Amino acid sequence: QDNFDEREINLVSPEKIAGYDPIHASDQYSGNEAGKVYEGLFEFHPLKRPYELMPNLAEALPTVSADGLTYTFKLRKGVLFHDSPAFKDGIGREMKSDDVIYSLKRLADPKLMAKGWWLFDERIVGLNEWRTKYSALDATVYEEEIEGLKKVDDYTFTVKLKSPYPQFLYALAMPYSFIVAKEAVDHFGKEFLNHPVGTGPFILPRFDQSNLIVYNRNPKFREKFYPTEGEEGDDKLGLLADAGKKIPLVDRINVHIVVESQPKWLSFQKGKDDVIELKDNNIDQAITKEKELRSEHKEKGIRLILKPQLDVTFFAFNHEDKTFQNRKLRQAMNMAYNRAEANRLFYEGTAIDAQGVIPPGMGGYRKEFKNPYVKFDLEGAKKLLAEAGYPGGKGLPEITIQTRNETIARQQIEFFAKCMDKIGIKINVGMNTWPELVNKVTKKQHQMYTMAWGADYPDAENFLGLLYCPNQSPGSNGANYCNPEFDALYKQATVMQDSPERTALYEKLNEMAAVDAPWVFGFNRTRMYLVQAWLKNFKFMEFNHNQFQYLNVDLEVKKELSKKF
Amino acid sequence: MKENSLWKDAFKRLIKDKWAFGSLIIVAIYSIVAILAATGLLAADWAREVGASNLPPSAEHWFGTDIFGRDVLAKVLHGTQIAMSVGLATSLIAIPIGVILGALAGYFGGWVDDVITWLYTTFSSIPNIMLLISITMILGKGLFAVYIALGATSWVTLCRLIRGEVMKHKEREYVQAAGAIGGGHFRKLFLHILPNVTHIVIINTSLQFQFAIKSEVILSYLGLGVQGEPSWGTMIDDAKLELARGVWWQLAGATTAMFIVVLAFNLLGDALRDALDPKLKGK
Amino acid sequence: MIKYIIRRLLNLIPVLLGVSFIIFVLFNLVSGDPTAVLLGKNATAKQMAELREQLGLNKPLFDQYLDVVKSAFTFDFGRSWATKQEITYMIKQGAYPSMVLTVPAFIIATIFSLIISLVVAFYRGKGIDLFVRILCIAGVSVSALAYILGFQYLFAYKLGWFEISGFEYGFPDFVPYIALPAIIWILLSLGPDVRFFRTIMLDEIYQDYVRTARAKGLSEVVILLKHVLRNALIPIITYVVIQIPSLILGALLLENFFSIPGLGGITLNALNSSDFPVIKAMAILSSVLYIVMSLVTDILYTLADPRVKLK
Amino acid sequence: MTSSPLLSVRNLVVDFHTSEGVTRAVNNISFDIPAGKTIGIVGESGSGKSVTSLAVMGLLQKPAAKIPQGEILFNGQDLLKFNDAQMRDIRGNQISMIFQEPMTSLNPVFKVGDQIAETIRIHRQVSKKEAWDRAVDLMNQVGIPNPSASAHKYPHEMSGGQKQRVMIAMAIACEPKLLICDEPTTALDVTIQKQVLDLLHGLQQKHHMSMMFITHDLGVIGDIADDVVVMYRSNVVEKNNAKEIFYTAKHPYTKGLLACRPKLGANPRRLLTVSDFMDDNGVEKHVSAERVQVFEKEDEPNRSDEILLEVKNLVTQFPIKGGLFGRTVDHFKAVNDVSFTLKKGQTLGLVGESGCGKTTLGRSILRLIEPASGNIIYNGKDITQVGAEELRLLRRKMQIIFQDPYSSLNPRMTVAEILTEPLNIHNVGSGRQERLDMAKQLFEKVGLKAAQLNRYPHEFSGGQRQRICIARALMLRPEFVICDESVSALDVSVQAQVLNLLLDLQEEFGLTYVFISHDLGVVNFIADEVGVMNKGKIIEMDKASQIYKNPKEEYTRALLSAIPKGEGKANLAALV
Ligand SMILES: Nc1ncnc2c1ncn2[C@@H]1O[C@H](COP(=O)(O)OP(=O)(O)OP(=O)(O)O)[C@@H](O)[C@H]1O
Ligand SMILES: Nc1ncnc2c1ncn2[C@@H]1O[C@H](COP(=O)(O)OP(=O)(O)OP(=O)(O)O)[C@@H](O)[C@H]1O
Ligand SMILES: [Mg+2]
Ligand SMILES: [Mg+2]
Repeated sequence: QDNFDEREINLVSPEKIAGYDPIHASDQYSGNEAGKVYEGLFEFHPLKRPYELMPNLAEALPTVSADGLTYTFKLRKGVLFHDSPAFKDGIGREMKSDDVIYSLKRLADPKLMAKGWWLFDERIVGLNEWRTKYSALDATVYEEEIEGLKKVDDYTFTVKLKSPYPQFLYALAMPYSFIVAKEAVDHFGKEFLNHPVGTGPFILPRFDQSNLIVYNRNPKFREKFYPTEGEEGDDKLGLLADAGKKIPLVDRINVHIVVESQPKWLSFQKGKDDVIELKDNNIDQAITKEKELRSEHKEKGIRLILKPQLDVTFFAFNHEDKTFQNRKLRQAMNMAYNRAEANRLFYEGTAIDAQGVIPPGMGGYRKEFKNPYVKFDLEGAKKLLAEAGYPGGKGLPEITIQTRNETIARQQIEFFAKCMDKIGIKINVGMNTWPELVNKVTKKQHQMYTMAWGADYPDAENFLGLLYCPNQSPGSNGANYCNPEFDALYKQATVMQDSPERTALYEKLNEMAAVDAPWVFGFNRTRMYLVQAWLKNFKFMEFNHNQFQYLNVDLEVKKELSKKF
Repeated sequence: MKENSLWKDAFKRLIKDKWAFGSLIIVAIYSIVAILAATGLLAADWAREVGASNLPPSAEHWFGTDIFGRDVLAKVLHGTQIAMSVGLATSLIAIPIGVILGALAGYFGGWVDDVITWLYTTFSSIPNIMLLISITMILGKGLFAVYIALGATSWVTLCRLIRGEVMKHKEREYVQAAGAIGGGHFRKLFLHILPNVTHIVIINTSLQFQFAIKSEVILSYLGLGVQGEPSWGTMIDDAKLELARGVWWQLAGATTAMFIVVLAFNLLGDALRDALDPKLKGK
Repeated sequence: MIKYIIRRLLNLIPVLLGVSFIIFVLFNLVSGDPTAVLLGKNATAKQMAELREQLGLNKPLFDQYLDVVKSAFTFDFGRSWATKQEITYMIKQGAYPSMVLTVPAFIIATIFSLIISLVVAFYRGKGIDLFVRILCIAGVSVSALAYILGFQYLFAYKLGWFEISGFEYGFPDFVPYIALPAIIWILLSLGPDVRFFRTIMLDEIYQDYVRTARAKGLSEVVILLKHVLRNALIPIITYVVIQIPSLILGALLLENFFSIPGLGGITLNALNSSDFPVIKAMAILSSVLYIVMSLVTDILYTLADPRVKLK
Repeated sequence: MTSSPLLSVRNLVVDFHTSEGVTRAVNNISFDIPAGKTIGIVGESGSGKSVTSLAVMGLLQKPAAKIPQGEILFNGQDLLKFNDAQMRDIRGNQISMIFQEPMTSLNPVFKVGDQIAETIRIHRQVSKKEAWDRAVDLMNQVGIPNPSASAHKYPHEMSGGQKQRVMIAMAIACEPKLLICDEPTTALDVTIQKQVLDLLHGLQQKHHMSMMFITHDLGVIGDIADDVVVMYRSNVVEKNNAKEIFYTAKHPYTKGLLACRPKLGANPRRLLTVSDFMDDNGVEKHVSAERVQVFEKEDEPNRSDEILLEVKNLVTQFPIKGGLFGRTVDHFKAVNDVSFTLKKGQTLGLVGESGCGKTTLGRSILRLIEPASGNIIYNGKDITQVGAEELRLLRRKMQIIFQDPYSSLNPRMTVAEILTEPLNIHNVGSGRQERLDMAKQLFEKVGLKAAQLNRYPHEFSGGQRQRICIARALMLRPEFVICDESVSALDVSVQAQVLNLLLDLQEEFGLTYVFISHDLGVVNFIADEVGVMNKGKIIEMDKASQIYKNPKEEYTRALLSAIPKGEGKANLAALV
């Protein structure tokens, strides 16, 4: 049943896909699916690192007014929407400025409750007023023009910001801001989410949200070409072999939804999937202690890709709880956590100890900075704990750490508990369904909880915001950490454009927070992918929703190797 | 003249049956282990690190060690306490409720029956998993919630079966006969009818016990199980991650422990059922 | 008969009221605010408040309860909060795989159990009785998780007899996908079923009518198959039929591990995202099924036992 | 014509393993059944008659019963050595059996027609249709009204008597060489009984069938048996030609048996029992002349004029349900406007055909079934009006002995528990031991062994179970007892013993009885007044002697004329 004639790739997604409305595409997995059908104004370069924004539906980067508030965008011409009964005669029409304005307004539509609204909340002139106005009315009128989003002509429009928003272009590259057609939204109504009509490289013939999704190449896709340059070394890795070719390079993509890790692993082993992300339990089967791919996989031509991820894991204190307003206690707990061991147990030693809030690979991370409290030192921890007023843990109440109801999460806290036990702190595990955990955190009903934060866009602001006081629960600052000094600097940094000054500020913020130990820092994890030999052009991407159009498959190799599976 | 009664008789026959007797002893051993573990006399140091992580079984650690280097045998022993208490507690909740409500409904009929039928229909028509999850949400996680959640969801089957049997028996003449000698409802129901439906209760209890122990595994899989202590459920759930690494001993340890006690309970249940049937006397 | 069926279906009313109430209390009052979950990690307090208003969570509790009741009786479940999909559509999608997995497995398991229990009842007290029972109990003493992990590895991966995971719609395309989970299901149900059925059979085997049948010269096998089985049917039917509603969600673990897009997964997802409309719909669906099944039970009773009259 | 006999039982021993050890139910017995002949087996209740017949069929209760010794030769082959398949070929085909308790012996979920046809289809190569037709024909022969419709009925839709006849039809379906009948007519009223006996007799003539006929009704034996085997305490004590045995009985038990039976005319004040003819060791005694002296009921002065029970216009009905909400659409009046009065210390006999409402009337009086209307005035108090608690206390004084002893005993209680239970309920006697002693006493009074108190009901013979029920009813020393067919399963000697006991109690404590029976002789003996019931009404009521001498109603006359007179083969009319 293997397909050697058609250029087809097989992927897995570990989560069910809710639907294709971009304004709700909040997680990586739905973003990945939306990204096959829809496109945004900008996208990240598939090869270049650090991540570089490049125009996609926009013709070029926008021109910005002197005050940094008004952006003028030019659109690419000849971009067609997919054919769809929503359009006249069923033929997809050209995408224009109105579509962009419409798509951005949809994020603000009070009836739709877009998950991506936070990106533009209080950002664009007139948009919040527009939203407020229609939240009281029965129907939203998109035709009503607002000052912040103005069409100049069919291919030009301007956006006026309320205040400087350096991350604005990143926001436009996120799946939330993908461009949709009003006709399609109106035509399909509430079923729009099952009938994506985008401009993207693929169209969607089959959508079984919890089983299998099949994409076909969009025959009318515009002239878009594989990049001709990349990061150093990409050449050697064969990533530039298709340079300059028209994309997409494959005819079909099958996405299998597989929740549990064993079937995922076994299917990959059978050659049924082209790439999988290695998670927890299979790491050990794939790589040796030296982080080398095991020989049985090498024989099959499988490649291993290890790349640091833009994320940070942490055990957050609830700073509203008096107990945790004791800095020495927080520092002691940081010091008592045996990260080396945890790394070995849970990540096969592939992760990096998180020194602060910002992960490596992002502006604001300083390689030289070593957080003194992230060093494992039991004696030091004991001393700090005594100084904190709890010698040997005496007097300290038992602490429950809330986490998700997953085996690995439980084991991680069990391990954490074991470490804390060594200095006399008693930790309990609190397992929660996802809604429960979210509720506990938003209602500040927790003592501690654990979480991993992944980057939404490559800007440290996205991480530092986790400790910004106004973001406290129900916002993203679930630790409810408040540090006026930090807040003041943060506020200052957020309106700055990317610059060495801003990076320095970020570094300062990061290190200031790090030594205050607002969390027990965990890890910056490494992503591990196993890639079949026949899958071409796969390069690790943090923001990878646009990656799939660049992938290719070598049918010869596949045919050859399939004997080994 | 020596006196006899159904239960005395049954007990006598039970200890004569070597399989039943063996099962009885196994159950007794498990109970003792459970009590010792609960009082901290046994396996109290299950959390201690005794060696490297994931050591295979050896003379020193019969069931090997787990990911944190803890002795799996100690965890199994400690888990016995949880398994037995979950089995016992859910049975103690489910059986009285199921038997009493079922008996009342079957015996009195009329509005009593209507109300009880409504109650169990309502309860049993909501998928178990929903009740389990919501009850653990309300009560918070932990052993107590597990008891209540499993107890509250498993009385229904028994109630229904007992109701049917009681309805059948209450028409029998021996019940009328009990009325004719002046026996009240209580006597008719609990002294006459119930002994005649005990076999259903017994089979159900032994099934219940195993169901409870196994449900704990599922609850652990869903992250709603016992927390902060090793239970067979969490051990088996761990195995989900470990098997791929070739670490089979935690699964094997917990499964063996579970297998033996479930087997013993079932054999005991069957034997007790047979022993309580006077017609099988002289076997 | 028709009248009886109508009357029994009217029973749905109080039960649905009860189910609505329990579901409402458990999930609306207790499980707290779903908006944080629904809006994702960057939600703001303001947006949460707006969503709460939009979902009707600010309405008086009684009105909210009435909404639940209304949807229970109109079967109008609306859309999922989390996935925004039409719930009826989700159920339709999920029901097919769930049913093709559980129904055949359930039927086969029941038939097997009946046969095995007849055999052990026939050889009661003998070695084979004990042996088969121990085997059945052994089957059920191993956790489902262990079976799944082991069988998937061995039979699907190593031996390649079945598909590892996934699903295809349409017969016989789904067969290689559901065969293995179905086998595991059967293995797991055999133990309790056989034991229960055996108990019931043994209860019958000492009745006088069995002696009469023997006096006619009937063979022991015919006696078991015809006379004893028929009489044992009532409790067996009860036992079997009340399991049916749980078939919907019964295969949750199997669905997850074999990536079968069934109702179990839908429900679990709903529970994991405070998706109240879906939870509600599943509960109502299951109770309707339950009532219908009890009705079927009662009708089967009359077929199995002429003494039972529908009244 | 004594060639080799069809069935020959040689030195048969049957043991039961019970909790009190091994009991021997059948002790080294031997007898022959020649082809074409009928052997009547009579004997004490519990003497091993049913066990013997079950042993022949190979149907003894499996784990408990053992046959340590003996041979059962059928056509010269030892049945005990047969394997299962061989036995199956014999059963139902060459040897068939009518069981003692027809109520439970039919499979409740199959149509009776099918159950009969099944037997035919096992042993004969016939089509389904043919088998069914034959079944209908058989049902016709045994006198079931409207056979083609009745064949479609389920057992619970038939009366006790009808079920018994279905059993008979089933047994004779394959025209067996040997038919074993274990009390085949106990549940039948005399008219039907006559019809059935005639049928069996006819079959015997036609197919040269042999019969082993177990009964305690000597009239029946006289009608049908060629030879008689008398069993007593697990042994065969006498066997002989029927006529011989009755006229020249040798064993004192046999002599006693013949003398015990209450006659339709005058009877002694107390019936003779076997113990009048022999002592406990089986040594013959001489019967005192005083014991044999008969007396007419009328001679006896009325013991009291005080009215204990007055039933006024009693109606009891069973609802017939239907309609959308299971409403009751109609009623079947099982007891229809019955009135009578009963004086303290008197006995009212109730007779009437099966299904006429006797049992229902009895239960209504005790309010075990709620009557629909009418009054029951007991000791001046209308018990239709009293509350539940008061009624419960009244139960101490009013007792009923149920018609079907087996089903009225809780199968999971030992007899000791069953007997002491009423004492516990009403707190009679101090302490366990005393209660147990009381139970023991009464248990022995009804002719059972105290050692068996620890047994469960299924470990007793039919007659023994009936006596357990009697004992239970008497435990509380009630004032008023309803006896529903209470002696029908007892052999005459035990029957006499029990009847005597009832009379003794009546004399000593002034007990009042309602005595339901289809045995007119028994009613004649024990009742002061007799009511004849038909279709829910009492159609005639008079002094016992009057009813028998000058029945007024046609129905009563028909009933009387059907009583077996022993005029058959042995012509025992004189004795009966
Ligand atoms: N299952 C049993 N266990 C122990 N003893 C038994 C069992 N069945 C019968 N017996 C005993 O065997 C003896 C013979 O019983 P059997 O049924 O043959 O009596 P019977 O002659 O048919 O009496 P009846 O006229 O009352 O029916 C009785 O004393 C009875 O108590
Ligand atoms: N529970 C009941 N429901 C409906 N009808 C009943 C019920 N019990 C008895 N009957 C009917 O009432 C009538 C009287 O029954 P009852 O048992 O009083 O008869 P009986 O005179 O005692 O007969 P037998 O001599 O056969 O014992 C019968 O026609 C019977 O079918
Ligand atoms: Mg008998
Ligand atoms: Mg009667």
